[in-house]
Order: sequence, then C-alpha cells, then structure tokens
Amino acid sequence: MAFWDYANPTRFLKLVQVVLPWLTGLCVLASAAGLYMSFFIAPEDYQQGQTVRIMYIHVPAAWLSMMCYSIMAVSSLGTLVWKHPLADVSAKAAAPIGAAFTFMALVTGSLWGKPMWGTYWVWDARLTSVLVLLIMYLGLMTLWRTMEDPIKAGKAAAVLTLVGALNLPVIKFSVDWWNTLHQPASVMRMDGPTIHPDILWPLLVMAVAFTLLFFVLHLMAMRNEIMRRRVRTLRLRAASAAHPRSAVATAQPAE
Amino acid sequence: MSTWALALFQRDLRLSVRVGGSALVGVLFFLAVVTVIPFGVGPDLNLLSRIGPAILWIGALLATLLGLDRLFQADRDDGTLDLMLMAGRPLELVVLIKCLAHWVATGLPLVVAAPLLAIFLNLEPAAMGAVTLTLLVGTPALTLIGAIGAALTVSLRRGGLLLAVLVVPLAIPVLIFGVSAADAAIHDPVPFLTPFLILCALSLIAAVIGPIASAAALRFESD
Amino acid sequence: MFEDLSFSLEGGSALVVTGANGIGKSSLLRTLAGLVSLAHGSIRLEGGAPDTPSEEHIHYFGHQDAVKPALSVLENLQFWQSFAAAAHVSGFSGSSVDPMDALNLLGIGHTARLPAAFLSAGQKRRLSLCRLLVTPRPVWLMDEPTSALDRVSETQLLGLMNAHLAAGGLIVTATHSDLALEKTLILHLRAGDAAAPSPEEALQ
Amino acid sequence: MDLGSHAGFIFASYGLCLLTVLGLIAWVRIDKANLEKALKDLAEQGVSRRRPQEGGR
Repeated sequence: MAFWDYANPTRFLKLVQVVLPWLTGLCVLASAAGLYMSFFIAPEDYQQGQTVRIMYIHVPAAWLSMMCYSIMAVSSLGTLVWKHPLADVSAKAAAPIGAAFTFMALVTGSLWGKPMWGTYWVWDARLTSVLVLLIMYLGLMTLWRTMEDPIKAGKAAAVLTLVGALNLPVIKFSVDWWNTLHQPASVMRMDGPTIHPDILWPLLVMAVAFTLLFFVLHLMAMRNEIMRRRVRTLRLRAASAAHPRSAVATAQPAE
Repeated sequence: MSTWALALFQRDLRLSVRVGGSALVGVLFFLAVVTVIPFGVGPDLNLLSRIGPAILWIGALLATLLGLDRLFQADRDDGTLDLMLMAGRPLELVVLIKCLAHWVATGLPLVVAAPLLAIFLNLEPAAMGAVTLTLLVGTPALTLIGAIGAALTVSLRRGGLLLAVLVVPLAIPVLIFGVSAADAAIHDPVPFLTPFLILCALSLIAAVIGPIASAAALRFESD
Repeated sequence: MFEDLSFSLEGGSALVVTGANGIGKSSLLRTLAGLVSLAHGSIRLEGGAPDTPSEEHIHYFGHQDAVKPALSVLENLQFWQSFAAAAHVSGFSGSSVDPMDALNLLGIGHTARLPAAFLSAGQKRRLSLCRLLVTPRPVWLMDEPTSALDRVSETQLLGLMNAHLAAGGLIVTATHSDLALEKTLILHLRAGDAAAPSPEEALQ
Repeated sequence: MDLGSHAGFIFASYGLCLLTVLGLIAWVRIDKANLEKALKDLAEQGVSRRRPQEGGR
C-alpha cells in the first residue's frame, strides 16, 4: 500500500488543486452561455416546435454517457496492461458520473419522446442499448461496492468494463443498423454536419459545458477516491499499531 | 423491548447498506429482469402494457428471493445466531425485526423503482399507481414467507436455489392477488378493493406465520 | 454423546474441561449453553430468575467471534450490550462495563471507531471477549478462550476471569493450556468413562 | 419567451438534469467532507502516513 503514498497520486492531487478552479470557472461560463443560447438564440424547429430545446441537453448527455464509458475502458486497459496506479481510481470515479449522464440522456429522451412519438418509451435498438449501458454502469458500481479490497475490485471491474465496451459501437450505429424511431446522427458524420449553424452552435457550446462538467466532477471524485484509499491504509495501520497509552491503562483495572 | 429491537433493526439496516452489503443489488436485478422480458416477448407496447403488472410482480418476487439467502446465513456463519438464541429475547420477534430491516433495505427500493420501470412497460398512470401500491403492501409478505425458506436452508452452503424452490409455491397466493388487484385497477368493471384487501390480509397472516415458523426452524437447526 | 456425566459447580469457582481432541469438550459446552438439546437429564442453575431458561444466564464464548466486519468496533459491542439481556442472580455481583471502558480494558480502545474488518484475529477475539463484560451474566462458557491471543492478552484474560469468579460468577472452560485460575475443578473427559471432577483447591 | 404547449416537458427535462447534476455535486462534496473527517480523526490518533517507511519496510 505504500505505493499509494508516493509520486503519482500525490503529484496528481497537487495538479488537481491547480487545475480544478480554472476548470470550474470555465464550466460555469460555458453552461451559462450554452443555456442562454439554447433558450434565446436557437430557433424553434419547423417540425418539432419548441421541444427541440430538449435536444441541447439530451444530445450532450448522450455523448457524455458514451465518452465516460470510453474513458473507463481506456482506464481499464491502464489497470490491466500498464498497471498505472491511477487507472482504477479513474475508472471507479467515472462510473457514478457516467451513470448520471446516461440517466439524464434517458430521462430527457423520454420527455422528448412523449410529445413527439406519443410514448415515453419504445423498445427500439438505440433506447434499449442505452438502457443496457445504464445497467452496465450500475452493475460496475455495485461490483466495486461489494468487494472489500480496492485492488482486486479494480481488476475485476476492469475486465467487466472491457467486455461491456462491446456495447458502445452497438449504441453508436444502432440508428443505422436497425430501422428505429430515433433519428440518425446529424452532427457526427463523415460528410460533415447536416444541421443548421443556428442550432449547431448552441449544441456545441452545451457539449463543451457538459464535457467540462464531467472533468470537474471526475477530478473531484478521483481526489475522493485517493483519499478513501489513504483512509483505508491508515486504518489498517491504526488497527495494527498497539496503542501505548491504552496498554498502560489496561494494567491497572485488570489486576 | 424497544431498545434492543431498535438496536437490532439499526444493525441489520447498516449491514445491508454498508460496503459489502447487498441492498441495491436487488433493484438492479429487478431492472435487469424487466429489461429482458421485452426481448423475449417482443417490443409490442400494447402487449407489454397488458402484461406489465405481471412482469413487475414476477420481477419483484425474483429480486426478493435473490436477496433472502443471506438473511440468517450471514449470522450463522460467524456464530451470531448462537448468541441470538441465548440473548434472552423472543426469537419470533427477532425474526420479525430482521425481516422488517431486510424489507426496508431491499423491498422498499423495489417499490420505489416500480413506477420508473412501469414507464418502460408503457403502463397507464392508474396502473402504475395500482402496481406500486400492491407491491408496497405485498412485498413484505414475500420477505416474511421467504424468511421461512431462509431459516430452513440456513445451514446449507448453496441454499439460495433450494430456498427459491421452497418459497415459490408458498408465494403464489401473494402473486395471484397482487397481480389481480393491479389488473382490476386497469380494467374498469372488476373491483380493485376485493383482491387488494385479500393481499393486505395475506401480508398480515405472513407477519404471524413467517416469524413463528422461521423461529422454530432456526431452533431445530442449532441442534 | 455423553453418558453418566454429572457434575455440580458452586458460585465463584471454575471448571476446566480437558481431554483429547474430538472427545466432545465443545459439545459439552454447547449442551450447557442450551444450543444442543439433552437426550436425558437436566441442567439446573440454582438461584436464577425463576421463569427464565438457564441459557439466558450464560455467556457463550465459542470459536466464532460473531464480529461483523462492516460495523465499527464500538458499534459491534454496543449492539451486543443492548441486544443481550442482562441476568441478575443472588450471589453474583458482576456489573455492566461501559463499552468504551471494556475496549480499553482489553487494549483495543484505539480501534473503537475503525470498521472491525481491519482487526487482526487476536483483536477480533478480544472484541468478542468485551461482549462478556458489557452484559453481566453469572455463567461464562469459554471454548479455548486463549486461542489467537498473545501472552499479554492471555494475562489480561486471566485477570478478567478471576475477577468474574471473585464477583461470584461461574466459569466452565475447555482448554489445552494451563490457566492459573483460582478455585478450579478439573473435568477430564476420556473415551469410555468420564472421571469425576477432582478438586484442585479446597472449596469453601 | 413562449415555449408553446410542450413547456412542461421542456422544463421537466431541464429541471431533472439540474437535479441530477446537483445530486452529483452533493455526492462528491459529502463524500469529501466525510473522508476529510476520517483523515483528521486518524491524524489526531497519531497515525501518520510516513512513519512505517522509517521503520525499514
């Protein structure tokens, strides 16, 4: 466990200390700008009317849910292949945040779907694969919770994360592979976005705001995780160290 | 009476919520079961909304059974059960309180999750409310009946599967009246209150029979 | 399991059960604790509260520690203090020890707020011993009480056991190591027949 | 600004997202406070991170 006391985590914590205020500030600015643009600058859609404004949180949340899982998958490779000491910290810290973004994507999606499709939920490929993503996130969180030793839990979770990463391409291409209600991708395309700039800009600003939010939360959660491991190490040490004061105190009443 | 009961309740609740506990696994399993059904029966929303209450009830039953095998086994494995038998507290009450704590940690989350999952199954708001209400009243019965199975299989290493087999037949009445009350709320002419009151009665009966039978089984088991 | 085994013990004295492995020392203790029912015969505790069964006057300290790793050390102990009922008997003057004091007494006070998962085997054993102190009961049944304990804790344990005897309590213990207890009877179990308890020191 | 007949859905989406984000922030902050308290308790007990290294491990 002494490994954790040195070099990387300590240096990382110092870095977080410096970077975090700037990131937080940027995140607040970007969110404010994004919210303003999505409500006051973006026009209403000729088909969907005002509900198109839900898109400005739905699409970034959906992107983030996948980006977060990609980060976890890379971190898992870091745990298993490169054995980087911060890799499983990063993976563990990302899971609840990813679950929250996935939840947001699902909720906003069904609140958008009700007025557009007439139902909160349909079992089509895109929606179902995102739901599966949410279950994966929750399963990973539970796996981490149930295993006592963080090193073992990290390895087990890394294996599961990498296997679950097969779901990512399914989510991405589900709209192309299957015939679904969900509209196809319009921003991330090989032949350039098919979307009007008045809509594209607010969307991009919101996406930047969400990404910054993710990194702020991720860094904070990673810092917590490092602290949690320190607490664990110290507690093990505290239990094993016989306390001199209490040893003196026992001598009298026992006689 | 109140101090020791409260201490036991708090302890069991803490154990299931803390690291290594299993409080939320049940909800996750519930979610997984409900997600899997549409793959099996096809994504037809009309069909799903018709069988939705049944799916939710079966999901809740399975999720409850899943978590029950550790109800007494964890205490037996580390010698706590022996001490509980000698503690000078009525064992029936001890079982009842353990069941209550177990239900708060695992059954109540299922009830809370039910309306959310009902959205996936395209249930009407009325049906959603009815299913949630029947689950709120009915899941304690499942826990209390399951406790009998948990007490009978307490000394078996792999008791979980046997537990499910033993308990499912006993839980069928609860399932019947739970689903028929929920269905009655959807289809107008059938009265909702009749099956619902029977369900309440079943829970109350289970609250008496469950602890008595489990306590007897635990006493024999320690011999 | 046993035939024709009978002994009686008075307040303030200890019975040390010895014998080869597998002869049934642990079973004897579990029988006395009421965890295994008797085929014939009876166990009587004189002077106990009239309508409480004898096992509710007994602390059983077995091989298992009954320590929950997810709870803190203090939470473990506080649970047993409020859960196990105290038993008051005429001629027994033991009293309830505050959980924190009990932990300090056994030298694990500094771990009180740590999860019990962090304790070593010996520390868990000592935590389990604290359970006997926080709820006063006149009879202690101890199965290999010194296992997993180091020499210092063993001395502490002896001190506690003697204090319990001095307060008028009873101790029945199965052990391999020599325990320097005051007023001891020895019950040696052998295959075929059981020797009657032989007084090691004169009883009053 | 007129959000039309679906204003409820729009506000519900933004509101739920806000709640989720606030929940995440609360989780991180509460977790941090608890861990800092645990570290402080351990420091008061005199358990330091550096000691065992001197003991020649």
